[in-house]
Amino acid sequence: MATTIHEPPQIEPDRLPDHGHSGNGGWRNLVPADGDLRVTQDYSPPPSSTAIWVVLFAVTMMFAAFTSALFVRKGSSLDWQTFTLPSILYFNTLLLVASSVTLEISRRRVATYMGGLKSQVKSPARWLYITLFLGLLFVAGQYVAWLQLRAEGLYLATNPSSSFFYLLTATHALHVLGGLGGLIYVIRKLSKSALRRNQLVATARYWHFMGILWLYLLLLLWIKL
Amino acid sequence: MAKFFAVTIIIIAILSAIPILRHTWVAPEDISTHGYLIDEQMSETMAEAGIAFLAAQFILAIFIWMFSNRGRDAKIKKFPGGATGLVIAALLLVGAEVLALGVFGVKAWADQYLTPPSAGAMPIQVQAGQFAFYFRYPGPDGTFGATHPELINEGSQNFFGLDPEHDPDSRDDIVTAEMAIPVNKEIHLLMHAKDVGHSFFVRELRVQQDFVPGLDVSLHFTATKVGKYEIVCTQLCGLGHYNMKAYLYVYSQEDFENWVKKEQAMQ
Amino acid sequence: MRPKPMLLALLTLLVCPSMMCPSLMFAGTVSGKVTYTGTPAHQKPIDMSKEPSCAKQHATPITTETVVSGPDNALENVVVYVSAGATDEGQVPSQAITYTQKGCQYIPHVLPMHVNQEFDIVNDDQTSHNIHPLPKVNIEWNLSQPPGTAPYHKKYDKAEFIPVKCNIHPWMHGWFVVLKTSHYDISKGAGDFKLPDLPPGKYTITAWHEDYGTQTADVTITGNETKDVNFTFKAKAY
Amino acid sequence: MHDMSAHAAQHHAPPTSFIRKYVFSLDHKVIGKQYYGLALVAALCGMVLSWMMRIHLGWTNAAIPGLQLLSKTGAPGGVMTPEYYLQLMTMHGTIMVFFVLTTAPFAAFGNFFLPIQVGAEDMPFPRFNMMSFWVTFVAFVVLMSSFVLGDGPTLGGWTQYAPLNAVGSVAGPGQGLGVVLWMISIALFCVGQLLGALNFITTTLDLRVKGMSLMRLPLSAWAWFITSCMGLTAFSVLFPACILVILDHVAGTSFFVASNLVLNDQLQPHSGGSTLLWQHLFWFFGHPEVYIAIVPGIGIVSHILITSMRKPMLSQRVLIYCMGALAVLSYGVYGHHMFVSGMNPFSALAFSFPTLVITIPATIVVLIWVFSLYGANLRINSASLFALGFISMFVSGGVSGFFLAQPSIDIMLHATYFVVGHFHMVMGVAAMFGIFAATYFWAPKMFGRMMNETLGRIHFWLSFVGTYCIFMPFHYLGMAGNIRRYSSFPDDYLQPLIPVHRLITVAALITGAAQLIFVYNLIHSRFWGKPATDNPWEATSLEWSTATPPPWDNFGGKYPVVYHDPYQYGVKSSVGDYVMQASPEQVKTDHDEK
Repeated sequence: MATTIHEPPQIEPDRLPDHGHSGNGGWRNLVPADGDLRVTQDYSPPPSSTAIWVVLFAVTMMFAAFTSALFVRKGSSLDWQTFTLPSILYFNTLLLVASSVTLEISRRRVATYMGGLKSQVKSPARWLYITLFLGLLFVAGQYVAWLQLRAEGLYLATNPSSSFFYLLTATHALHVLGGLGGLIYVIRKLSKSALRRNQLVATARYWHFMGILWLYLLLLLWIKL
Repeated sequence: MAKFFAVTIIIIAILSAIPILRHTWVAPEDISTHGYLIDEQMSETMAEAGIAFLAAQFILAIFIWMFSNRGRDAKIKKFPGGATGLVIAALLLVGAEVLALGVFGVKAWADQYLTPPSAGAMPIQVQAGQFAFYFRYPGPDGTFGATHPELINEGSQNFFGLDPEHDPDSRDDIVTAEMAIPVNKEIHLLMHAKDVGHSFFVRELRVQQDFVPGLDVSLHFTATKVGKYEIVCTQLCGLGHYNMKAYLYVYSQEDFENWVKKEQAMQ
Repeated sequence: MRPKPMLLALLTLLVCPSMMCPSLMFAGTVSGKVTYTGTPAHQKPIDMSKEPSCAKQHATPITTETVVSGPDNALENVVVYVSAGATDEGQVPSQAITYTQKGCQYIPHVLPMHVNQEFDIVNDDQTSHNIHPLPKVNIEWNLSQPPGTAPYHKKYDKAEFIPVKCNIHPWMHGWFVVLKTSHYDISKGAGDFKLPDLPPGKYTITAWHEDYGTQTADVTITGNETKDVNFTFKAKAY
Repeated sequence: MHDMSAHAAQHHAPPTSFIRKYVFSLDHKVIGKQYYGLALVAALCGMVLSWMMRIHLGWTNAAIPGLQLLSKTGAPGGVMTPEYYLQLMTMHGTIMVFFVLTTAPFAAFGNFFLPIQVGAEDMPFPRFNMMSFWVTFVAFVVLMSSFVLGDGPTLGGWTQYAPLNAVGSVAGPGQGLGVVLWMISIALFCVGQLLGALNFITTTLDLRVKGMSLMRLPLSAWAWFITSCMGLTAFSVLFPACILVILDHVAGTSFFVASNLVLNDQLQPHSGGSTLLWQHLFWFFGHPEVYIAIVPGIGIVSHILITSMRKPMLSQRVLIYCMGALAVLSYGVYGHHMFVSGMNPFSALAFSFPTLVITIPATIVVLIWVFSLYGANLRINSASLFALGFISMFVSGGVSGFFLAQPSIDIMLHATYFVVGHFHMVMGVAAMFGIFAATYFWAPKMFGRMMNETLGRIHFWLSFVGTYCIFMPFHYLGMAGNIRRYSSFPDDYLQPLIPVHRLITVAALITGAAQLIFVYNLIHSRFWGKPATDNPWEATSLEWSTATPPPWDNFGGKYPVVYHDPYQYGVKSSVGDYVMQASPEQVKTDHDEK
């Protein structure tokens, strides 16, 4: 079979206790009390879908720290010089938003594809490639933005405002690159027909989060710089 | 073994309490107008914390004594009070204690930090640098000269970066390595950090405050007892931290004026 | 009986070309006096109460040594040296010199030395000192010296005027003057200095003071003579 | 991307090659042991450092033989210089807080036992788990390398206050390269712990076996779970903070260095940085870190006490809620480290109240422990002795918190030995006792051999009495106004206290030596100890229902099903006075929480 259809494991009610396996018995199911086993819904989410929220939380905390640093630093002295953001950033924003859309499309396609309705989907990977391309374009665009600032003589250490600009954009770009890695991984799995749905879902969540994070950063920089 | 352990705990608890009760090691006598609040707060807390400490250790020891190695078929009992009882007890006792301490604590804190210095307070600037304090009095003209960090030169004792050549205000500033204040007069201490973080601590004055580089903070206090006291740095500031100190002289009014004259002559 | 004079003569012949002979034949000397005009800044007394072990070594508090003046405007601690024209560059004097920390003071206040000349740093006090020279071209180091520990042996391989600080006692301040020549002297109490053993030639003599900067003078040594060169600095009131 | 190894995790093949088995192992049990080994090495380093510091504090001008080999400039002829004292002090603090108190109780035992206690085969992301250890290992190597690189380790203390940490080598030896290495090391450490937290959280939430509801998790598992949540929040804030400092050093930015700072008569080329910013960022991590060190201890000690008491705690839930409360509150109290730092005096009061309030859950925990002892049948052995010692220490160190929680009293006690005594007892010694208890309790399961009981008790007595002799006097010194972080006490005021310091030094040397007994016991028992049975303590939780030592997949391909609350003691069953979580046997009990 070309693809693996990943469905939640079905537990027959008459299943013997010692056949339960890890991954099951998560917080959703009722517990056997005093020896009689009363399993109602024996399914817990695959770890990756929990893990991705953990990752996103860590990333959020990190940027929260950077944000508070920015506010404190700006308030702590008068040496803050504002500058206008390179206009290419807005174009990059469009790219990232578009990439989120394309990823969502591909997620749907892959879902139907994996759902067995192959006839409806020619190549589910195409939209993934488009997303990947848009993502790379975004990072390249950010790089152009840095070049533009350098041309204006604004370097990392020139002024706290420029420091924070490079810091935030670079950190975000690195995380986007991480997301690109995830996309490549998904594409490889898909071509090997070894993709599991939650892998795609997790990657998608991460990617969308990168988009939202960028919108937030853009707003922050636009207000503060 | 268990009983021996129980006894050890009790002995340790008692031995730990003895120096406190006998006041073997206590802070030096308070010479400030606000210090008594802190001292009262201290002894109050000591009483409550001490009781909590002894009670906990004793009960622990007693239960260890009573309920250890009772043999395989000993009857397991449950504490009659149950968990809820304990939780409520803790909430009430500790809650009350916490509230009491917190509320009274505010008074002592507010007296030093939330009230501005009185108008007549005498301004003195203290600059902390690696690894010494230097003090500056405005001199007869009553104004501090402007400071120019780029002019700071410790070799020629220009610790504040004054520019007497162009700035008349700074010519009569009195810069000293020791701090002298008149007794029973409120002092408004303007704290400036020259390089890194330092702290200004006079045990007898019940005063401790960090210097914040880039941010000048101020303190106010009144000394009530003539004498010589030690000013120490309590914020790790580098290799000479252990040796960063100066002396505070509390003089009677006339002694203070003589001291000022003497220092003026040496400038 | 016979061989001895022979040997002596031989020895003289051998040694002559190298070092003794210039001084034997024409010992050119530059000497003079360093003075100042105007009124120098008041040297403030140093309060060492922070370091009792040092404070009690000085009956009357010592003052800063930025400007040390002698009788009739003599200026001390001025390093006078041949800045150009000398031929013996690179000859490192063998005798070791010491820089002593005593009574929370650097003795001497200004230590002139030859490039690559070894010098010892000694702590004579009952307290820890920290010696931190602040070079720009040489390698920076920062050492503490607890009481009773062995001296440090140090040297610098580039010519430079290096301010020296003690990171434990902020008032302690001194200078290392690292020179490319061995023809140097430091002005004494009467402001006098002496640069002996100069072979014939044109020389530039430079006088350096830590606060008043440098002055130069050109001299020509033709033979066995003593040239008199005086330097006069303008004192700063502050 | 983040679940690349999830599938492999649940069914990864038994390791074959030596490398895969022992070095780059994916097995959480091996990784746990690796963490334990790292912590052990780190603890010994930290202990030796504390010895040298204590000797120097007692006899300032004494030459410590061999010290000059460690650093010729730092200790000429073996006599410690002031800066070298501070450098050793910084390393002692950093090593102990990060590489011992965080790794041992949390990463080491958590890695080994959390998956087993929830009944899982392994962590969901074994590759991340492996990376987590090796990144931490590299972090340790980087930190230690600062002993030999540049002019030695940083002297800024484990809190690394700004701007001392950011102005560079002009501020003193070790403040250049030393600080950068410190920051890199800690940043790496954060990454390692974040990867660990990822695994711990997902393991607890998703990999529990059938029947293992959250309330049926053993208290130790709960402690590790709560700790991992704290670590996730704390380390993801410390990491960016370290990045900012590194930028201040290598890129010339001014995040923490204010304008017009003059060091060695040189005006610093920075402007406008905020000193307090670092303190806020650091303590937002720093205070939860204290609980990251102690909460696993609380859980482990409860777990061990219950087993030796032969009865459950008065209330499992209350203990869990209290640990949760400690975790949550710990983020609201960090400002009590900054009462006199120059921050707004009103915020000092704002931070003071939660700090006082946090004593309530702590008190409840202690009360539950103590009164659960009532009516117990306490089995005294090395493990339970250390667990009880933990309670005693936790109380002794805890009560001094009442003082430091109040800004007004902090004016007198801030930065004195009182603070040092406080945190050494409550997060240092107490946490160490937790680690020792855990070791004596779980070593049979980890290594398959019992540890020597006699040596264990000798170790306990020396440690218990010794640590009190060391750290109780610290409080007295503090009350007398003895400032911490002084490399010696030259001033007339502190002279009278020197005898106390010498007493402490002697106690410290003896107590430290006693720890070598433990190390010997550990190593000797590991190879020549008497073989352990599957369930030597007659305990109930899942780790005891599998083989000793557990097979590579923990339960030999069979998955336990949980029928009971974790602690069914004091009941009549076929095996004795307890029922294992995984046994379907029905017994009359009033403990089960439905």
